[in-house]
Amino acid sequence: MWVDAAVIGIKLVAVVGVLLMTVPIMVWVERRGSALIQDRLGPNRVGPAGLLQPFVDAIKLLIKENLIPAGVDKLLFVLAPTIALVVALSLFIAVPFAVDDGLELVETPIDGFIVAPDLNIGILYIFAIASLAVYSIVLAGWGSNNKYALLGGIRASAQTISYRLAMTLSVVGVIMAAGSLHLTQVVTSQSGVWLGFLPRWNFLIQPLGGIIFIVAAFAETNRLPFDLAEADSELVAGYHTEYSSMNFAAFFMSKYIHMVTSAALITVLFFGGWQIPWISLPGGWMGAGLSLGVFSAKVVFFLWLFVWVRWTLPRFRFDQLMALGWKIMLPLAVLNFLWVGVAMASGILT
Amino acid sequence: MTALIFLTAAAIAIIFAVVAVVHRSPIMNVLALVGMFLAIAMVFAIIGMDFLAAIQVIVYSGAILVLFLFAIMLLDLRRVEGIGEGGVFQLLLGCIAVIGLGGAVVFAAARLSPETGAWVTGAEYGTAYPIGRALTGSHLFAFEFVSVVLAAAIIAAVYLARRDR
Amino acid sequence: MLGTLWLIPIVCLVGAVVNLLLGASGARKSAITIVGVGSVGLAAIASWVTIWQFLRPSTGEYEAIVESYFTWIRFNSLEIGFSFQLDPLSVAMLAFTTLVGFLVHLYSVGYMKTETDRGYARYFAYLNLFMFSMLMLVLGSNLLVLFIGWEGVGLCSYLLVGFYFDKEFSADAGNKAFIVNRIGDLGLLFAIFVILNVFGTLEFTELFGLLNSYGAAQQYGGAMTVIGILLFVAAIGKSAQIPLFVWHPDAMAGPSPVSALIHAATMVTTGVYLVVRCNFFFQLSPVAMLTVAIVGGTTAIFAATIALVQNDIKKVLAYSTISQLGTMFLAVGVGAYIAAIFHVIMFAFIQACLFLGAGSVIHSCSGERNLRKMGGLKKYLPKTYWTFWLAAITVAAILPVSGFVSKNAILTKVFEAGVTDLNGFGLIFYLLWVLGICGAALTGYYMFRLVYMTFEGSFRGSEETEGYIHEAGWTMTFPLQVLAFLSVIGGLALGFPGRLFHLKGTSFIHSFLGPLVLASPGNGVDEGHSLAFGLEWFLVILSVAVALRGIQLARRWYKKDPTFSEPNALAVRFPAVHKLLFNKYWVDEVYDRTLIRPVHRLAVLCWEIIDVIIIDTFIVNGSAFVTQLTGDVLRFLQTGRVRNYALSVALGILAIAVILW
Amino acid sequence: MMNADLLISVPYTWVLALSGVLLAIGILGVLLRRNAITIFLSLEIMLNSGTLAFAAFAMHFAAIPGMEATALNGQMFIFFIIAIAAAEAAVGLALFIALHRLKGSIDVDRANILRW
Repeated sequence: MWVDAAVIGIKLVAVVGVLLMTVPIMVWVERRGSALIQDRLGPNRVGPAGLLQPFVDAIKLLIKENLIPAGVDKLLFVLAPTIALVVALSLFIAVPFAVDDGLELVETPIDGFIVAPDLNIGILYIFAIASLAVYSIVLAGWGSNNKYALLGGIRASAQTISYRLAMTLSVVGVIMAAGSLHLTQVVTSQSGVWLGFLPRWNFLIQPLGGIIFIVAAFAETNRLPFDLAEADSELVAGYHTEYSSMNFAAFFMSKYIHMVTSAALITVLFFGGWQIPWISLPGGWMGAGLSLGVFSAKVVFFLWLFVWVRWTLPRFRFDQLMALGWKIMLPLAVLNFLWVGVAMASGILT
Repeated sequence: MTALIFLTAAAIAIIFAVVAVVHRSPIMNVLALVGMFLAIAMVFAIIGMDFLAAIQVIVYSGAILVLFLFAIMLLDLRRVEGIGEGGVFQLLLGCIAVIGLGGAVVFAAARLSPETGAWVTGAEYGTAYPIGRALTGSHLFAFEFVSVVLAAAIIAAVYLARRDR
Repeated sequence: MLGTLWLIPIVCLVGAVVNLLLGASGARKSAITIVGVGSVGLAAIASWVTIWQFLRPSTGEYEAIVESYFTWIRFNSLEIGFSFQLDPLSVAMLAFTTLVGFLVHLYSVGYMKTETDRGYARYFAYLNLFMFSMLMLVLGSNLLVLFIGWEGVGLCSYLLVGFYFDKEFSADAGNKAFIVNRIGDLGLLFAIFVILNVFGTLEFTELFGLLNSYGAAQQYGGAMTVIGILLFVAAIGKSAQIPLFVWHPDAMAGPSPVSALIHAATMVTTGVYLVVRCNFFFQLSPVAMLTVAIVGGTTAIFAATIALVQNDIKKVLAYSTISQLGTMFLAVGVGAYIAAIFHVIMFAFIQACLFLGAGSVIHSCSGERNLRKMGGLKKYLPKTYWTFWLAAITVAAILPVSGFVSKNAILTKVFEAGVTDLNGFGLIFYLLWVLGICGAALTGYYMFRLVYMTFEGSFRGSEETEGYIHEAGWTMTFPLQVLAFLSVIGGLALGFPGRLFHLKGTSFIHSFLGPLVLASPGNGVDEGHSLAFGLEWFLVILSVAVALRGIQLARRWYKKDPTFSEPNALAVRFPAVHKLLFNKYWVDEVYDRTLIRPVHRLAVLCWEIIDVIIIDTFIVNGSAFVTQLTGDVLRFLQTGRVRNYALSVALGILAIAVILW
Repeated sequence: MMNADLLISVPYTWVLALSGVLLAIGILGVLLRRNAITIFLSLEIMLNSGTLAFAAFAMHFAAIPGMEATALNGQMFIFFIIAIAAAEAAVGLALFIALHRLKGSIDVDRANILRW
């Protein structure tokens, strides 16, 4: 009994460590990327090519005074960042990042590279936890007793709620194709070949669903085209204007972890997780390592996509945002799982 | 082991419920309720109904309470009067009713034979599969009807809250 | 005109309706007279023709004719038809009713001349209506049709007694007559119910057949007595016998022809007719027969004693009628049905003549009724005088006249019953015979007291009224003469006691009505000659002597001595007796105190306690108060606050849980 | 939470007891609080206690071999309760907003026009 707990513990520590590690790297990538896109150098003073810059920022945030302004609802003010961080971190346990069949460590079977192996409602768990993210934004906005914060909070919550709808509907297509909610099944269902030569990746089966999911993922994480929450030009810093040092850091980190999770989800749901098209992976530890490598590569690519899109596309106006969400993406998502239904019924999709 | 987890989840749920009812600031009530719903979701998970747990979290804490939060923010309710300020008469009789009804259920529970069900149901029991089949099979009509009800509710909400031009 | 019996009553009804309409439209008196008198005349002619046809096949055997017109009531097994019957009894009644009726109508033309047109029409309409119901009663072939007539007659007596309704006394008298009659009618109604229940039919012929069989007495023994008593109660009410006679003297308040026709000749005798018609009931129950005899005998002597001291001319005649009726019931009581009917017929003519005579006297003295204010009218009203005198003789039953024949027949029968110890009550019949003889004496005395006080001596009224006195017109005197003539020779023609003079065969009336009477198993046909020949002659002489003694006494006191010194002296010597008789034994006052006042008090009591207190305050206002109270109390539950309602819901659920658990 | 031979060592009566306690707390909130939002919240708690009771009995019947269908029906009920609660919340909150606009506050005792 205790061995299981130990195994899950190790995995958990590993996952959290990796996630926390990626945050400074992402910051660095973001800064360098944006500099690259904007044809400027980016941070290169601290450490070779500015690699140490994020760590220095982290230290800066730690050292700064954790200012809690008066007139602020203290409990809400403090609660908001914690919720954000908790939610972001707890999202990843359902994501399978490597092959998980038949591996043993110290002759006890570790069920593959997934923190919660038998969480057979995988995706639903992710949606459940993700839906709590809204609270952090809304409470931050309301708690900081500041007009801009409140506006940012309201905008952000409206945005997440409407785009989650589209996201959920698009995922329905994937679940129909995979036949189960468990993400591992989703990944395994994407192995093999479809229509003779194409790998059975969901992105290829239901491209529309894939695109909608990616766009919704951007909206979910308030990344640029949809970052009306802390639209610098209008709302100073949106819902976390009043925050300083550690609280701000919490928000900042949760956003990036959320980004990583979204990237992971995109790869798992639509791009075959650790599947390499046309090549079947060898078994045992070798296969596991290889699948982990493939999975990481895909995640990195999508992370870069986030950064890339952020520094290229302009921000939406709020009504355009809403219109896109409700009037375009929602119907398309429904169309998508209609297409999947028809395909399955007619046998194209077995 | 699971019993221990259950008891903690139950305790958390009860504490949050009490806070949700007693606290003077509506926002805190809502947050306490979110906590309670999460604890209840844990209870569901422990019992094995993980699909329902997920649904509970998504619908209740994810949607309904956000609605509540919006309503409270819209009405700008900072602090409202506490519990039991509606007159002693109401307080006394209220307590009687509470103890009576709550007690009734608990008493009923105590009387039932608490055999611990060591049952084997395989994949059938709590997961999404049987519920999905039931929803689209025997309970299809109810499922569709609920969608009609939700549509009606939306229209009603819009109409009621609309500022009458 | 056999087969159209219904024509006789209908003519009178039409007459009544037409008169009412004429009265309403203000027609003149002459038109009303033609309709009124004409209709009754027609009915009389029609009935006499029918009688003549009925009597024509003189084989001695007259079979009853029943004409049924339609089925009146059909109720699963019970079926009562509306039908008339013509048999010797109804022929007898029909004959004298239509005759006396026509004569009274003729008489009242003159008598009511002073009335207004409307009153005149109304009078004749009611009189015609009376004739109609009387004929219905007589001709009815079953008790229900008889009952219609019975009620109709009571109604008309009420209407006519109360004719002068503007005078308070006559209205009360009418009321009294009607109510007392109704009490009697109740008896008849119950009798009908019992008969229906026991026999299932009301037809006289069928009843006669059922009861004629030998075993009838044992089979229906008990019921006979009950029915007999009930029928007799009806007879008491209608013929004014002991307990229910009080209305008859007061009924004199009506116009004299009315008293003559209704309260002397026809209506009051219907009681006797009913008893005779249902003789089969009485024959089979000795107890009923006895009660009839006792009541009849006592009423006769009782009324006779009161008549001795009355000063109102019509009151004297009223009491004489009651006492004569008493003797008739005495006759029926001893089983002498045919003698009773014979007396009814004779009596009808006599009393009608007396009353009409009294009417003409009152008419001429312009309404004066008190004997003490009259006197010496002999020279003014010669015709009235000698018709009155003749009728008085026949009432007193002096030898050659018919009154004697019928009365003596009854008295001999009573004596005979005593001798043959009829159903074991011989002693009582001897006693009743003695009362009958005393009654005969008293009758002689008060009749001739009346005659001498009005016609002999000098006029004691005021000068001014003396000037007015004049003989009435022919319409009034002619009926008087006819009635006087009939009352004198009628008796001889119908029932001459051939037996007294060794003539074989019975009198015409006995043979005519004989078959109708149920031969009572006990004492054989009532024509039996159980009495010795000499004994019969002795009885005859005794009663005539007694009557003559009464007349002689009256002559000595009233004719010879105009100041009536001796009777007044007698009254002074026995003041208590005089006062007792003069106030009619205070019967009215007794009734008033024992019956009327307690009922009145009870009514007032009921009103005050039950109505005012219980119903008004408790139930009506009480319930209003209670609802208002609960309203007030419950009102406070509606606090308007949602939480209170939620609380009550929760408590409700808790209560249910507790109850279920 | 292996979905295979799931050994539930938690007796369903405990779950029922928990639902009873929650019911009590819910009623307490409904009866004793004055502002509409909190009443509505405690109403949600009561609803949830209802779902818990259903879950308890579903669990109990699942243990009885022949009664799987009833257990499933129990869970269906939970699903529909949650759905209807959502609809109810929407309409209720719209109502309270209208009430607030009308009465200036959502103190339930203010709306007492039906008072005698």
